[in-house]
Amino acid sequence: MMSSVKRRVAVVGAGITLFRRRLKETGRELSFYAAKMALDTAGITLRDVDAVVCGTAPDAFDGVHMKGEYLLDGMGGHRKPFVRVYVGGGTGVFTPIAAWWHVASGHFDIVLAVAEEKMSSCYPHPQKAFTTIFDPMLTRPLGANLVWIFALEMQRYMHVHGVKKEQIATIAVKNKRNALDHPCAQLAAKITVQDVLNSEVMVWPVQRLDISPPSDGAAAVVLAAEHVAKRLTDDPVWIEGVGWCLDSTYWTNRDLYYPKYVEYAARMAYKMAGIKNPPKEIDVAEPYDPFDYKEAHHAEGLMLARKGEYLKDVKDESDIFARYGRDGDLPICPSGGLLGVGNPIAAAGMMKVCEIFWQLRKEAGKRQVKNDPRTGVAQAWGDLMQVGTVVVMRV
Amino acid sequence: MERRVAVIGVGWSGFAPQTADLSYKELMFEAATRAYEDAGVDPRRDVESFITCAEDYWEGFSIFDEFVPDQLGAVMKPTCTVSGDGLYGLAMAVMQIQSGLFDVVAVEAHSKASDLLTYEGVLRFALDPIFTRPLGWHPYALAGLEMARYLYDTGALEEHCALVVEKNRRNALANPLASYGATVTAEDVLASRPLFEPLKELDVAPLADGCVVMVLAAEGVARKLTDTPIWVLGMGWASESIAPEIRDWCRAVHVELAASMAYDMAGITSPAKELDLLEVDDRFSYKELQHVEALGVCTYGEAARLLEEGAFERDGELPVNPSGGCLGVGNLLEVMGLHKALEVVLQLRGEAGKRQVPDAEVGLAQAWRGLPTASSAVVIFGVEKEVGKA
Amino acid sequence: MSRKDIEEGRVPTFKDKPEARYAWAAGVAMGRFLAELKEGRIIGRRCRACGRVLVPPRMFCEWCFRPTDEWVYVRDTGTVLTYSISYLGPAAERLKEPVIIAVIELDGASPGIGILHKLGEVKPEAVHVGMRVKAVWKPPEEREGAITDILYFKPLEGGGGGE
Amino acid sequence: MSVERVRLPHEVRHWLGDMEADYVYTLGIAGEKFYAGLKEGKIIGARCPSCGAVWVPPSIYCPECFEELTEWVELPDEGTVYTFTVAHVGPDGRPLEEPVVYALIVPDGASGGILHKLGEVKPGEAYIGMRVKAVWEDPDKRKGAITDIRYFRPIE
Repeated sequence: MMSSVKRRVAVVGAGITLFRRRLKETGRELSFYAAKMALDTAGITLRDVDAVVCGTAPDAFDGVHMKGEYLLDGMGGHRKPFVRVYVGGGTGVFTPIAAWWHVASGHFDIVLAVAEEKMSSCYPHPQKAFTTIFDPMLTRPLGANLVWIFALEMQRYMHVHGVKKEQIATIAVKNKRNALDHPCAQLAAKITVQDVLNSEVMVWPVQRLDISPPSDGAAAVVLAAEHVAKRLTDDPVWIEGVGWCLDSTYWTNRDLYYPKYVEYAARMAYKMAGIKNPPKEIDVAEPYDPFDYKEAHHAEGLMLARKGEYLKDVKDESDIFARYGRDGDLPICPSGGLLGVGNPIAAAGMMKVCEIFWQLRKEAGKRQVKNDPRTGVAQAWGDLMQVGTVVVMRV
Repeated sequence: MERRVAVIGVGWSGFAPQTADLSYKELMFEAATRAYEDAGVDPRRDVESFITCAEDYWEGFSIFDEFVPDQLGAVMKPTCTVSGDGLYGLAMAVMQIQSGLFDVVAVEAHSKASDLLTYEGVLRFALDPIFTRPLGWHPYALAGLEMARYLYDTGALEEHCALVVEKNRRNALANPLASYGATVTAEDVLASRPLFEPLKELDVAPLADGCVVMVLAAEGVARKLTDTPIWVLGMGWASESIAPEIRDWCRAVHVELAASMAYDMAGITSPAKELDLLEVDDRFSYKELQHVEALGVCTYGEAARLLEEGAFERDGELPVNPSGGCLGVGNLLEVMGLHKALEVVLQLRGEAGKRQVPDAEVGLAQAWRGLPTASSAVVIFGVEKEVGKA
Repeated sequence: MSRKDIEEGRVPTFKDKPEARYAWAAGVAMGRFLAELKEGRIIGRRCRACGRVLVPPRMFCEWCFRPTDEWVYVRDTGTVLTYSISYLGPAAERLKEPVIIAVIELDGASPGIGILHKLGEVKPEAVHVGMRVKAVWKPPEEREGAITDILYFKPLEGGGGGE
Repeated sequence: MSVERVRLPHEVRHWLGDMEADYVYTLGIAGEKFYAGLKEGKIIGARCPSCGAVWVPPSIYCPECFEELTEWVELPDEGTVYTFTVAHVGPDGRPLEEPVVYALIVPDGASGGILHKLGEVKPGEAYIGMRVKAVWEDPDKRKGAITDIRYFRPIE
């Protein structure tokens, strides 16, 4: 496996829209803005694009069956090879992975990858759509809502490792504060650990400020084969590792304290990128953070910290910034993450890939991390706490 | 330049108007078991990546991906969903192998249409909610509009479309996987209930359940595992906007583009001569004629005449849908294309029984994504002796 | 743009609701599981290759990729593996009384093999990982072959706590 | 393959459910322009600065050039039938009492077209290439919806 990847693939452009709870634009229009921005920054037009890959999560959000087909002309797919890939919440990072194999296989030189979500169409709240992610015979009859399963996972993580809510809340503080510098952010704020702990209890141990908000938005990247990338830009950002892994449907038959599937996905990507010691070799990371505990969970799955130890030395806000702030030991979610920028599912994952692209190009402005990053990793997660998707990028 | 990729195992299950005794998981498990047995692989050890093709509203789940790994042997492996026809999944698998990432990949697609009580309601939900859905039309109205313009531009007649139904339902009688084999005459079709004139009830393929799993492998592995690899010589896919207003209603441009990509890859310059059989999407009778033309085996307007002359019969010059097509086997939702690929593989292996096309060496499978889309995929398969050609 | 903008008609919209209804075939494994619930029993499947007893049952073992071999009744008592206290209903509406949910490893199933259900007859603050619980069933005449034939799990008397 | 199957009819079991929820779609930038236009009795398209096409229904991007479209253009409410069908079936799949003619009408000068009903014409009399004109709802009854055009009728 992975013995013979020969063709190098680079990211050469990225685009993103505002992330907001409700936007007036249709999903096709949001897709267009993100795609157009990505093409513009790559210095190309749609005519140069050989194929389009679409990423978007449940049809039940936008309220359109075969949503990829609906979005396709806004994504630039009219009269092009166009395909939609889908791994639940992991889709945003998986979309550039699929675009990567389009190029790496030798079939295409320039591929546009676009991710979109318009969660406000489901009314009054997308939770109604979320309930249909559950098994209709086993879970839906119990009156399940989406937060249930994450609360169960968070509890298990805290229980096994003895991690405290106060420690986990520092992640929300960090990411919402980081997002103050993101021009597209929906929920940037200066908050404290106490604010998180005092916020409304949703599904204990998950409270209001532990969660990223539903959102509308789109994001896009342009991928190019080496010979084209070098022609288009002096600063290509190479995709050097891709990995993904799906665990069993039967999540009540697995121990939720550790996302082994993220570890497997990371191992696949690291092996391809030749990374042997992730915390030493990775300079900036965007693990998926739809809930604050997920950043810790996923950083451990990415082997950036040992199991249960991501927050070992983090007692308060100053600790988290010292360890994982933009000028910390290992900057984590400098974008502001889903907690701060917002969570239009697939677009949020793609936002993380865009962020690593900008960070490695030193184009992140006020969000720029201070450690002269050469290697970054973006990761997303989804389905029934089941899938990990990982991309390693380098300059 | 690219690594060569072959189909080394195929498996199927279901293929009936309903499969009430099996859950979709059990249906998939049966097809997967057959495919791995056929390929001689252990999925837990040998298959490195899995692709499933599904759309949420067909299934009744959001994120159907969640419910697929266990019954495919895919747990804790690279596994993903392609929201598209099985042929798209197959194309993704080929690229995963050609990128150098994997040597062996499995592709699955299925229809559990019998789980879905409101097929037409779900189809309506695929229409653009801003410009198309507010009209309050049944989605088949778009097929009626397209058929009318297609007949107008090409000069083909409703009678020709009826002949497609007659041929495919008759072909289906020789196919054990076909649910809708029947001796229906063109007159019967013409006399059937009008839906959206010129479209009539018997011009529409009825739904069926089924599941297909295929195992693909890179050349080196394929040669070790099988004596009868069926090579993927070419593949292509393309889309046009979902907006019905901006399409060409006679030509299936998406099929033309997909075919041209596939022919380029396969080095095919004269498809009518180089292809031995076609399995094309005939969800509506007129689509068979339109798709055959879009594939470039004849010009627009010629398919009706060739059909009349018997060229598309199983023993004709260029057999089209020897399986019985969608009209005879059923509308199989996302396994439509993978079923067509299965038929081509069986034909090229010489395992098609009573419906065997003699000396078939190169075959093409094409699937459209159905209403209201203008998206299609094409895959061309060949037997061993095609090495030089590809 | 806010929800009010939509509700007060300041933003033009199109409203719709899909017609999307299903009758999923339960199949061999879930069909039997549901039928057994109606009888007040919980059934799993054993895979002889890995030895695991799987609940909910399936006709295939996802680790070994082979058919599972036999039906096995498991007990309606078990241990809480993880739990949470939900103040939200299925459409994100606020609940007055929270619902306590848990993953419960059933006695007789393999270690770590749990099912999702509710807990009852217990105060939220008394719930803990490792708690021993027992199913409270609907009266037989009200059962319909559904996961809700079990009303909830309650603390097992004398079951004690601890890990 | 499973080692066991369901054989007896009464052991076949189904579970009922749905994926039905309420949806509210914002019309988007182009959709708002189009429907606001209908309310005023106008058919609005969007002109592509690159290829010059005037797309109807309008879009904020040219599907062919992928240029952003910001010029909104009023189109004539007369055009040509590009294709039509005689509908015998309603949206729910049930037979209609009277057949209705649906058509794609291309307003003069437009790329794309408008899907709508034909009126004041018998099903057997419609033809491709027929010249038609919009019959508008009374101004005070218009709602900014596709029904602000009642139907298209033949000219002459």
